[in-house]
Amino acid sequence: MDLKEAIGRFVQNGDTVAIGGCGRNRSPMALIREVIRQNKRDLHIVGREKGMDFDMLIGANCVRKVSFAMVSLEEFGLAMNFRRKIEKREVEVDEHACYSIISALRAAKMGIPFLPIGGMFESDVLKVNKNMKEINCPFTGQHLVAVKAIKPDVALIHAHGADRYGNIITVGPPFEDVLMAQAAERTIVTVEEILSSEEIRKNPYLTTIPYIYVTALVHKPEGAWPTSCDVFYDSDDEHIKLYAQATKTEEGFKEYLDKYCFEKEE
Amino acid sequence: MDLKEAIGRFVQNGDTVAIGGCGRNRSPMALIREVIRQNKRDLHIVGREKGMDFDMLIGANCVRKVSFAMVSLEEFGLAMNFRRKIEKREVEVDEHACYSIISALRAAKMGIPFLPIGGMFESDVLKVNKNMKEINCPFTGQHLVAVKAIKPDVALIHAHGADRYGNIITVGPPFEDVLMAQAAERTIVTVEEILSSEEIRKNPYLTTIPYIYVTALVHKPEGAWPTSCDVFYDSDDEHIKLYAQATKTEEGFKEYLDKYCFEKEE
Amino acid sequence: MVSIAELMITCMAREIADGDMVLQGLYSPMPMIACLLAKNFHAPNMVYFNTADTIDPEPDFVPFSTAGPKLEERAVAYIPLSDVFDLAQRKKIDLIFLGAAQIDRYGNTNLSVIGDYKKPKVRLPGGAATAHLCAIIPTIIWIPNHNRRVFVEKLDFITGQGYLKGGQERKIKGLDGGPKKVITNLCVLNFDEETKKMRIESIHPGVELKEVIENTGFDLIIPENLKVTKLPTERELKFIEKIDPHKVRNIEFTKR
Amino acid sequence: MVSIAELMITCMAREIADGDMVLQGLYSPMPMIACLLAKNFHAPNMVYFNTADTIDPEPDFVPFSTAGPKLEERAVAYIPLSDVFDLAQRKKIDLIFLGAAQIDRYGNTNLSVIGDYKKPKVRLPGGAATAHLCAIIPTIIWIPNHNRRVFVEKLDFITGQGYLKGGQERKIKGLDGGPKKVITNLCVLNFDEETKKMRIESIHPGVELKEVIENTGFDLIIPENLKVTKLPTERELKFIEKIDPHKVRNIEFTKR
Repeated sequence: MDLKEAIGRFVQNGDTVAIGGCGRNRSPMALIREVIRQNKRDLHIVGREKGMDFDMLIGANCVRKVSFAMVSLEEFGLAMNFRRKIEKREVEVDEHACYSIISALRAAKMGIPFLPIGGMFESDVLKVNKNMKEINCPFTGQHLVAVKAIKPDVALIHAHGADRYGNIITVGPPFEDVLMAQAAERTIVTVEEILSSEEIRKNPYLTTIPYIYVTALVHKPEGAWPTSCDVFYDSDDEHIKLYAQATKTEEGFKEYLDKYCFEKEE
Repeated sequence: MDLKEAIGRFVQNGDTVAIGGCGRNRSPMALIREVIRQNKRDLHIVGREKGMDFDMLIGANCVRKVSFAMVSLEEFGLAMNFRRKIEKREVEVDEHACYSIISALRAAKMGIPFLPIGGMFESDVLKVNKNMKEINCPFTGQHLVAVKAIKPDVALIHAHGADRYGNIITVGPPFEDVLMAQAAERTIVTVEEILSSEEIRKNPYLTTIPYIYVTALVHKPEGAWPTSCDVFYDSDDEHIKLYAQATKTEEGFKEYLDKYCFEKEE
Repeated sequence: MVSIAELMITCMAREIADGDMVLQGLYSPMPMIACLLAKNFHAPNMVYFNTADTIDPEPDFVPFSTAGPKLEERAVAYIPLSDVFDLAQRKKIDLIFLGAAQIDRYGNTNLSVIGDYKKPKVRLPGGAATAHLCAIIPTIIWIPNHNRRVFVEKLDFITGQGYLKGGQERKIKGLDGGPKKVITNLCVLNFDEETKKMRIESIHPGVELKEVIENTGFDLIIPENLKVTKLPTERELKFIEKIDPHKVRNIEFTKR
Repeated sequence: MVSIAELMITCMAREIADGDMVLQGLYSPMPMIACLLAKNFHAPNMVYFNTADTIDPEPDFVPFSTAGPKLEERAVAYIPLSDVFDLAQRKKIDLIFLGAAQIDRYGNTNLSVIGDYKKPKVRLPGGAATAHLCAIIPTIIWIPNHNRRVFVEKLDFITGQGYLKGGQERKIKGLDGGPKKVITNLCVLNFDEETKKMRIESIHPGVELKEVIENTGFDLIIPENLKVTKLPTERELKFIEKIDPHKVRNIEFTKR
């Protein structure tokens, strides 16, 4: 399957989309660009600590709602599309802490509507977020926060290798990639390399996301560019800097998109 | 560290003890025998689907309470010590389903006092077990069962390899071994092989239980005997059959213990 | 000559549809072989989970312990059973095979105690996954010893939820899934759509209806045209013999 | 000549005791180097967790992204951050380093918005782990730009819980942990035991007390004998230079 077919068939307008990677590492950027090229709308995007991936989708008007613990370009500054669209109230904010995003995904993975956690108290994040409620343990009375499940319709992930059935091998940090694949109804994975089924069956303990969780597999070397992919390549910081500068204005972002997304063949 | 020191220092009378493996596979039998030799008392033992390990501890009067989803010698018959002691009401029964045992351990691993699950309704197991309560989701109203956390004081596990710092590699099924190590206050692991720290650092993605969860490491080849240990050896079914026959009477079990536990040097 | 194990295994395999996600539990020798049989014949796209925590293993022969190392061979991945149960909770698992020490006319099962729970006459092994999964996903119950001690009018304890008191009660209580079939050494049973009472689907070749009735402690629904259970094919039998040279399939019938 | 980054890194490292379990987050260049410094000097038995999901990596040099692949090198294991947070929830994590866009006298921090939450003047990146962890474990806050826009009388939004309204309020509300120190480009601050108001612990060499006061939007407690922050040793500086040849440590002070 190619990018076009994977996104075309498995991402619908209005979907809740979980996006793998962390910061500028192992984001599924080729998939992100294809979502933008296909002009998907009203997405609810979900991730823990995100950067350019979230910012691009928001800037390209694909996003209705954003669930996040942090969105930033790190040393290259604020994620300007994220900032602008929220300040203009054009995107709905579902602000979380890292652990509450993880808990919302864990609940979805387990098939339960909420998960109790033990922090968050007295933060204004808890006060403003309607998807968190204070409860008490039915056994001990302990004060807890119930975090409502976030069930992704689709997860977008970039990984290292897979056989053609979609048994995925990641050798780097799991981030939320595995969890997202387990929590989502559908999962689209781009990989650097296609391996033989024999290689997979020889070392089943290396499979991190079994095929049962994978809806579509796309062979896409450098599919994480300009973010990093562990042993394959580091992040292209010059490009991210260029992105940060371009997005200082809406016009700059448009030019960036034209050049690096719409006109890019992949 | 040797078996004697590990059990002597880290298992106390009255402890809640989670025991790894499944059925007659990868049970930490050398550790079990050492617990019996050291005459530990009033233990609360916890496991999903258990066999000879639970039956021996119960028969040797080490156990106050048993949390389980199944205890059986499979084709070799009922676990007779388990059966006898419960029928005589000498052991407290905390009957679970597989998933509720897992959920109780997951809650402990996460540091929360309960976990909601979505099954169990209308089973008498739910009616008799005071560690499960029916609740409703604070967001959706969905009917759920809250399972109370079981926090092991100590987990006993047998694994394949480790460096001397206790970074554990398992290449077989995880069973609840990893979860138990994460949930317990202390974890004692026996391993077939000691690896160099260099080997571990070369392939960190192979480490399944990092040293931070491991309190004591014992190099004990064949530490799972007579249960299986994946690539190393299969279960010794002749011996398990012998055990099943011996335990038909209390006297038979005593003779078995003398010969295969108290007189065994390990 | 077809053995009863081979016949029961074939009956179980035929309950697996292509593409199904199926779980085989501990001490489940016949379900284990049934899964491998189905995957190698009519259901190549089924997903086979088991108690050795693997997906789709291809062992050259089956182990005695159904969580044994042989079930790791040539698997495509490990998956902790906890993750499989998570999938079940999301209604993604299509089938699990479960046993029973006692079963009533509505498919409720007991794997916990004979007698009073607090003072049992016999403490049984416990239901393993039963009490959780029987509330949420479809199940097949297999019983190698069809007799009146197993098929009883009233259970001493409900470990596994069948159709409860029958009719629509299971639905009203909000349970999903439920028992689809009961496969025994005498026959295949299913449940009446309305009353949810147990009904004979087919009787094994050579078994008399009388034998089934006499060995069942409650009244079964007997359909007008009583079918005979379809035998395994030669190819299926050959596969079973190949994958199970040590006759693991017989351990519920004969002592090892 | 010691740079401010090197001084701040050394201050952070000194907050790590041997045996501590310490987490470094995303966009945390100085905490990353501080952890490696501590582990190679006075705290060899600390456990170092980071956003690259590894334990105790031994990179030959540090990456710009603090979740970057270099932080995987020679680690002893991967650990998803979710598991580290689980440990935190069990009160097993001893320290995390967190940033702040605004901070008040009680160590409450804002990383969410400047202005009204629903109609913000500036939408900030968000607190990452802050809102969860600040309620349960000890924290160190680092601030590379000590000025009155950061050190404010009143926060626009409380992302991270400090001592709330001071005194015993944090304890009464049942929170654990709490801010231990604030390490800035001017000084090291701690909190008065009774009132929980911010207090100067030491001022960096070459910085005037006046400068600290003028750059803080609320009254600080000034102790009688004001200490000067201890400089890094030659060996520590050499280590920092070796592990950070690309001057990752300066990215919060100078544009790349």
